[in-house]
Amino acid sequence: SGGAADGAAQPPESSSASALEGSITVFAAASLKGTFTELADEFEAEHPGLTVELTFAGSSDLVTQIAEGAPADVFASADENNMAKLVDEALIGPDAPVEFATNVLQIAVPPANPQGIETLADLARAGVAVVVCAPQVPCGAAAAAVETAAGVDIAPVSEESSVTDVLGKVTSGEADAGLVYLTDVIAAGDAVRGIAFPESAEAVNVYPIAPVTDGQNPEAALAFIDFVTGAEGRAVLEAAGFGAAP
Amino acid sequence: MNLEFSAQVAARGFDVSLSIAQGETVAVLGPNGAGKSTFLTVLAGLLRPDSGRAVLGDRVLFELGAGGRGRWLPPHERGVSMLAQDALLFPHLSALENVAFGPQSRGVSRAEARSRATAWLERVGVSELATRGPAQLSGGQAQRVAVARALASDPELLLLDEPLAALDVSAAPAVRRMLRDVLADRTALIVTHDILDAFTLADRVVVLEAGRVVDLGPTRDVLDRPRTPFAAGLAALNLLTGTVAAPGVVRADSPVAPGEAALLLRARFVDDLTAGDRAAVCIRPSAVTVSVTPTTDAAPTGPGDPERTVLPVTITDLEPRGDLVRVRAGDVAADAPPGRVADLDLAPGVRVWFGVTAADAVAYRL
Amino acid sequence: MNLEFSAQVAARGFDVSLSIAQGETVAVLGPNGAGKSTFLTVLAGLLRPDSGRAVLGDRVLFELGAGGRGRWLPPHERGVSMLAQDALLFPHLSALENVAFGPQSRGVSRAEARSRATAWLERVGVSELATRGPAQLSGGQAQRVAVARALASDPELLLLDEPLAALDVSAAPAVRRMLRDVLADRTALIVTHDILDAFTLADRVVVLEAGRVVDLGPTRDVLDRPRTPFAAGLAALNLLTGTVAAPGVVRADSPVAPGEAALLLRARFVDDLTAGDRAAVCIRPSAVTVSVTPTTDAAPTGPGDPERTVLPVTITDLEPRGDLVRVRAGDVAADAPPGRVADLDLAPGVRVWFGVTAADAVAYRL
Amino acid sequence: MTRPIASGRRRDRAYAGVPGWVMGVAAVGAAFVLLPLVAMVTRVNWAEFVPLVTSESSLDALGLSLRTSLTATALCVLLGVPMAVVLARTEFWGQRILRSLVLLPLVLPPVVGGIALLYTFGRRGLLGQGFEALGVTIAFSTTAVVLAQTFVALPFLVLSLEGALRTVGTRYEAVGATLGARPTTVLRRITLPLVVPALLSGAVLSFARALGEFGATLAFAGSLQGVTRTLPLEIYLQRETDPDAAVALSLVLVVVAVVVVAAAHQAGRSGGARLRGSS
Amino acid sequence: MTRPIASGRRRDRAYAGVPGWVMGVAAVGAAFVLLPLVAMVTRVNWAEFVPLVTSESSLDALGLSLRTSLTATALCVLLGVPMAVVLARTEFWGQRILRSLVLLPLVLPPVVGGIALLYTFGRRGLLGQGFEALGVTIAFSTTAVVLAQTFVALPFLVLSLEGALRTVGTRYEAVGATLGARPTTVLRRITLPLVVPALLSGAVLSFARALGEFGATLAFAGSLQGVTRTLPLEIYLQRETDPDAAVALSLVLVVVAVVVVAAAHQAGRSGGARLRGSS
Ligand SMILES: Nc1ncnc2c1ncn2[C@@H]1O[C@H](COP(=O)(O)OP(=O)(O)OP(=O)(O)O)[C@@H](O)[C@H]1O
Ligand SMILES: Nc1ncnc2c1ncn2[C@@H]1O[C@H](COP(=O)(O)OP(=O)(O)OP(=O)(O)O)[C@@H](O)[C@H]1O
Ligand code: MOO
Ligand SMILES: [Mg+2]
Ligand SMILES: [Mg+2]
Repeated sequence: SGGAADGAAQPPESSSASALEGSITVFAAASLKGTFTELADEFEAEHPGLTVELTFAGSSDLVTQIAEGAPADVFASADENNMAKLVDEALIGPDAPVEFATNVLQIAVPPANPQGIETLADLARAGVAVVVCAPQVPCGAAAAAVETAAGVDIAPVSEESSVTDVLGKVTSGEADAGLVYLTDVIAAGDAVRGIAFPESAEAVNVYPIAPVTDGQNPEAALAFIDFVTGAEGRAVLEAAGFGAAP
Repeated sequence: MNLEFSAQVAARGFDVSLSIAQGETVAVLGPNGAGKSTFLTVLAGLLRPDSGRAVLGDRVLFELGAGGRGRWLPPHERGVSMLAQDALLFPHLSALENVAFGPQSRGVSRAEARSRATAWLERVGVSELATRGPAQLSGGQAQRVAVARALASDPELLLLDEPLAALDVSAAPAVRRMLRDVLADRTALIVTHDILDAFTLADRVVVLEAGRVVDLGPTRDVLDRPRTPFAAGLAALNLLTGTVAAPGVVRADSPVAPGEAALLLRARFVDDLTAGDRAAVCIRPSAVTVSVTPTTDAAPTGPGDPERTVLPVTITDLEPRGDLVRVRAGDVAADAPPGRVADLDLAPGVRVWFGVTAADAVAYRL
Repeated sequence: MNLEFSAQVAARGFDVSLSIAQGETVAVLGPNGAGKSTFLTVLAGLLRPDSGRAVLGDRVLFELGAGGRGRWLPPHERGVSMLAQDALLFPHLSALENVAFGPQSRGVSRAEARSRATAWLERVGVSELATRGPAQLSGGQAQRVAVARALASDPELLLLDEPLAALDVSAAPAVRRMLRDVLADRTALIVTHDILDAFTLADRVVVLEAGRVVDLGPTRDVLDRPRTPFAAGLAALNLLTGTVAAPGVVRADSPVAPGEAALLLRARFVDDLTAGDRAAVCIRPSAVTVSVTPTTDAAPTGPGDPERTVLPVTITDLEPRGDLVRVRAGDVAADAPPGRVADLDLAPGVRVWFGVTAADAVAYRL
Repeated sequence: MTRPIASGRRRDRAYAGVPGWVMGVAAVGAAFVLLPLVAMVTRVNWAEFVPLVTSESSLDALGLSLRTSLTATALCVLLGVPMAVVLARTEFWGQRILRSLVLLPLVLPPVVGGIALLYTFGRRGLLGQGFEALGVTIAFSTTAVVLAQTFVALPFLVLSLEGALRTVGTRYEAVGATLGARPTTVLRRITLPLVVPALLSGAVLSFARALGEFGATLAFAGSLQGVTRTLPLEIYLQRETDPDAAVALSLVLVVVAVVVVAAAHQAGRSGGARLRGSS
Repeated sequence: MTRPIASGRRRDRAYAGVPGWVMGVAAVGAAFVLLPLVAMVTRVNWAEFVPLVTSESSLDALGLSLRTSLTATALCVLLGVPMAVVLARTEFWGQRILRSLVLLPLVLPPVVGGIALLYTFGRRGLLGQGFEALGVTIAFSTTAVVLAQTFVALPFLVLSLEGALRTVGTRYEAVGATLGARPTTVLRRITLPLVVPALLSGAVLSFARALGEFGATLAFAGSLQGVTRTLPLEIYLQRETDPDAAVALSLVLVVVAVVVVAAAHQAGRSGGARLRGSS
């Protein structure tokens, strides 16, 4: 297995790997759907006795559900705020969360780029229909941060509740530009064109992952987290556009 | 099952008390809006009176104090079946299923209920329509099925609201005959506008007007010796009321024609009446002769009793009816052959004299 | 507006052709399910016949070929107003608004429509109910409002389906009189089960049976000289059919009682009939005498014509009706005073002889 | 025509005839609907409630929701009444399929409905280009919110009204026609008054659905305070930071809905009182 | 009782009396509902369609959606019929408020409804603790999906049925009672058969709403393949990666809904045929 090089220092891993069985349930942010589906398949292939059940939803939905008793073993959040809520609820150990990926904003424009957008400042031009996330959601907070950093004041035509909705407005040609994550631009393929901008470094979004304290299969949960943070995990995440954990 | 009934419904000005003996059939007569349907709906348990009490056999149907509180038996526990004024056949059931509904509801098996229903449809003469839906029936056909349905539920008290009104003349006698057999030993109330129903089917009649009982008694008494204009009209009799002036003479309450002096009616007294008593005088239209002069030139065809009354009247209407013409003058009417009507040139507005012998004018206590 | 009508509705076995002259009122008679309501609904435009043609004045109401294609005027353009068998008052409008609906629909102002409606309610005698909703009316009251509504729309052709069936005896004469005035100069069809309506209101009658016209003619002809059992029943006349055997003698088609030889009826011929012609013999029940022996011991009270027919029959039914009892024996009936019925001990099943003089038995061409 | 049961004036007069076990099951059903509301109320942080509910963004959202929902309801009535009449009173080829298709906005997940609306009225949509040429932009405007709400709410009005029209039948309409009333008069003076209760409850259903509409609005109209961010969108955003705050705001939505629905029923009751006496 | 219009056997026989302008407006309304569907169809990538639709996760989601929606519809009928009967046939204090409250699941944004259900049946919920003690966990199971769907779909059944019950009135029930039928018999043999068309269309509405239910399911039941991830949730997830794929999957939902609705209408047509002849 690919983890053998790092894992040499941890002898129990290989023995427990063969003992892993049953199932674990992973609650992951919706933006992780593509990567985690792939990772779960690979992880299952490595551990034939184990099945990985995946639940995807907005991070805050997942937090509410876990708080209300949803049977989760692992929680992978798209931001640190939501992870902190579960730590407050004592459903996740204070030191348990591990940062496993980062994401940065890009400007998404329709492939034809009708307004000729090239920089963040272009988004402030009159007559350009820009959509961003609302400040209440992580991508909106990030957008606000880059605006401040660049000294640009964007007047959006809409402040969406999620990145998906921003992307939807751009792919449908409804908006001339939107601020979304790099991973979204990659996932959307030919439907949009991504434009990187330097100020994006001011608002790096961090993805933490952690086992849930009252999970049914803590051993397997830890193994899955190791797998995600390990080399294979990083390869898959990088292919999707995620950056390495800081 | 004898019935004791008394109930008040203020909103309709209804206040009726009545008792009916076991097995008796009572005809309910009265003008439109008199409260006949109200009476039946209260008995059936579909309308809750303001106050009153009804007992059928030893079962209390309702017993309501002034506040409307008290005992109240729901319709399905009363053993009272009602045929409403509109047929109200269940639209989703066939004619047969409509009739079978009652027996089945009272616990009879499906097969048995259907065979009883078939028998009843036969008796009302529409057995060939058994499988039709109500929407595919004519008005009269629907009414017959409704009659069968009410009878098939075999109630202890049967309420019929104008059961024969929509039937044609060719069907009515047969259904009437059937009803007479069925009602013979049954406690029943039947609302009708047809005097023939009252005579054929009922032991007694009750006449309602404006929500009150105005007349009550054995059919023949009420209809042969009517005490109200309504009963007289129903029996097609002329009714005049007044005060006994002398033996054989009644002073009419109102002159028949306005502007005339009070009229003295010569009549045959059948009750013991003395001067000052209130009396009703009843005359068959066929016993009234019409003439254009106040003399007795239109001699009666009956026994030549010289003692007769002559009423000065103005014709208001002529009604041809087969071999006779009914000549109406306000509340009184005479029947005359068409030939005589033509001879005398009778027409509305013409002033004539109605003559009647004392033998044909029956006076009795009011 | 004279009317030419001819239509077929296969599903109901309906096939009727008729023409009506301008201003004529025709009564439609027939047993339940004969197609009377169907006739009216087709004319009103509520039911599309399979084929047929109708022209009112110079307006083609419909003209449908065998395929059902062709011209078809929607109801509101026909100038035909119909009073259906159920009153069908609009439940959301008051009595007055119901009546005002027609005039308003034809473009009359609201105020004018209401004043016309008030006048019509007055004429049918329910003006005090003007503001009531249909649910607060008794059956007969609703029917009167419906009559007023149909009349108020002032149609060129008026269709009335049993307009008087739900009216009480005290109201019926007044409404009938009103209808007679209204129908005097109006083209109208009126379905009725009441012979009095036919006599009072109609110029001609048409008798339907099983969807076909079986009799048609001036009211008096059809009802005094009935040619069908239905018309005879409606007119309360005995009808016997047969073949002329000799002058003054008709051989009856069927023996009145089963198992008897063919009967020879002595009758007064009013048409020119020769031996072998089909003939109808019509006898009023009041002209029939009842005796318990085949002799003439029950001598008629009329002119002592020695030439009489005696029919051996078995009583099927006794119907008391006021001052007479109708003694029925199958299709024939006699009227007898109650005293005589008691004297002779008459009851269903008793074998008796009905006697009738040749003068009272009217024979005419069938 | 005498129907004494329905016309009893005092409430305790009418004979009801509802079996006891039906009442029991109905109580279970009511509890199932009401308990979650109770649970919601118990979770409200009342100290925060007033400031949250009276914040500028909340009031903006509430005002926008009421305006757009009422407009959408009006549009539903305008378009839906004719649709219901046509479905109930005529027969034509393909009618049955059409009736099923009219139901579709119900079954479509609202977000997908919003996407479909984008494909239609969006800048690059089926009709959008035409609108664009006319200088009309629907996207990101309050108009888009109304369209989204109308789209999801229309089936409610059409279906409840069509059912009522079929139940009422055509007998009174036929009488009206023979009295000389043109089809439009019959519709206005007979058909519609007869179904007033159903029309009202259909309108109430539409209004409620429009008021709660979220997904289609989000996908089609966007979410900008005062322009397109209705109360449900506001609630959704609040939820990101504080689910309990979202619940508090939802209570406002519930109260608004109850008030509007009760008012409509009140209106229906007095307007339809005479009618109901006869039903 | 003769109502020839409704009973014309051939379709071109009955006199319709629908004004022309009504047809015109109805066509506009139909276009408004149908155009977005057309727009959706034009965007489907047919090459990808079959593999996408027949993928394991899609089939799982479809199967789960059908099972849960049908169960939820059955529950709606079971609870909703008694509720409608009680609301239509009895009068009691607070009834009007109760009727408005029953509407609430309609107006509540589904996600909030899901949260309210969590507050009720969740681990820390009103009833959840009781269930927990019994060892029953409702949230995040297929049961939770059914409950969420029932919660949002119940008002549809109750409201359409209540309207129909009021319209039909109590006259036939009264006749049945005088013929000796107990309230339960009256309910079974008269009341319910008379409202079969409304019951069917109410059930169809409920089914459609349950089939399209998304927000409450997501919040209350989660999104686990084969257990709680219904077709709308699957569509939602697809949209994260590929909006066009989501649209393709939505088409499947639409087709399923049309088939079920058409089948129900067919059943209603034959079952209610005799009845309709009389309406
Ligand atoms: N639902 C009602 N509410 C109030 N008043 C009513 C109601 N139904 C009937 N009435 C009134 O009550 C009175 C009695 O009506 P009812 O129906 O008992 O008369 P009826 O004798 O049956 O008349 P008909 O011969 O016309 O059928 C009438 O004046 C009528 O207008
Ligand atoms: N909707 C219908 N579909 C099929 N057949 C029908 C329908 N309505 C009535 N019929 C049948 O058509 C025939 C004629 O019915 P119609 O209603 O015209 O009779 P009618 O002469 O008015 O009878 P009534 O005196 O009972 O009112 C009857 O046999 C009846 O059963
Ligand atoms: O929690 Mo997300 O990935 O912003 O939907
Ligand atoms: Mg009555
Ligand atoms: Mg008829």
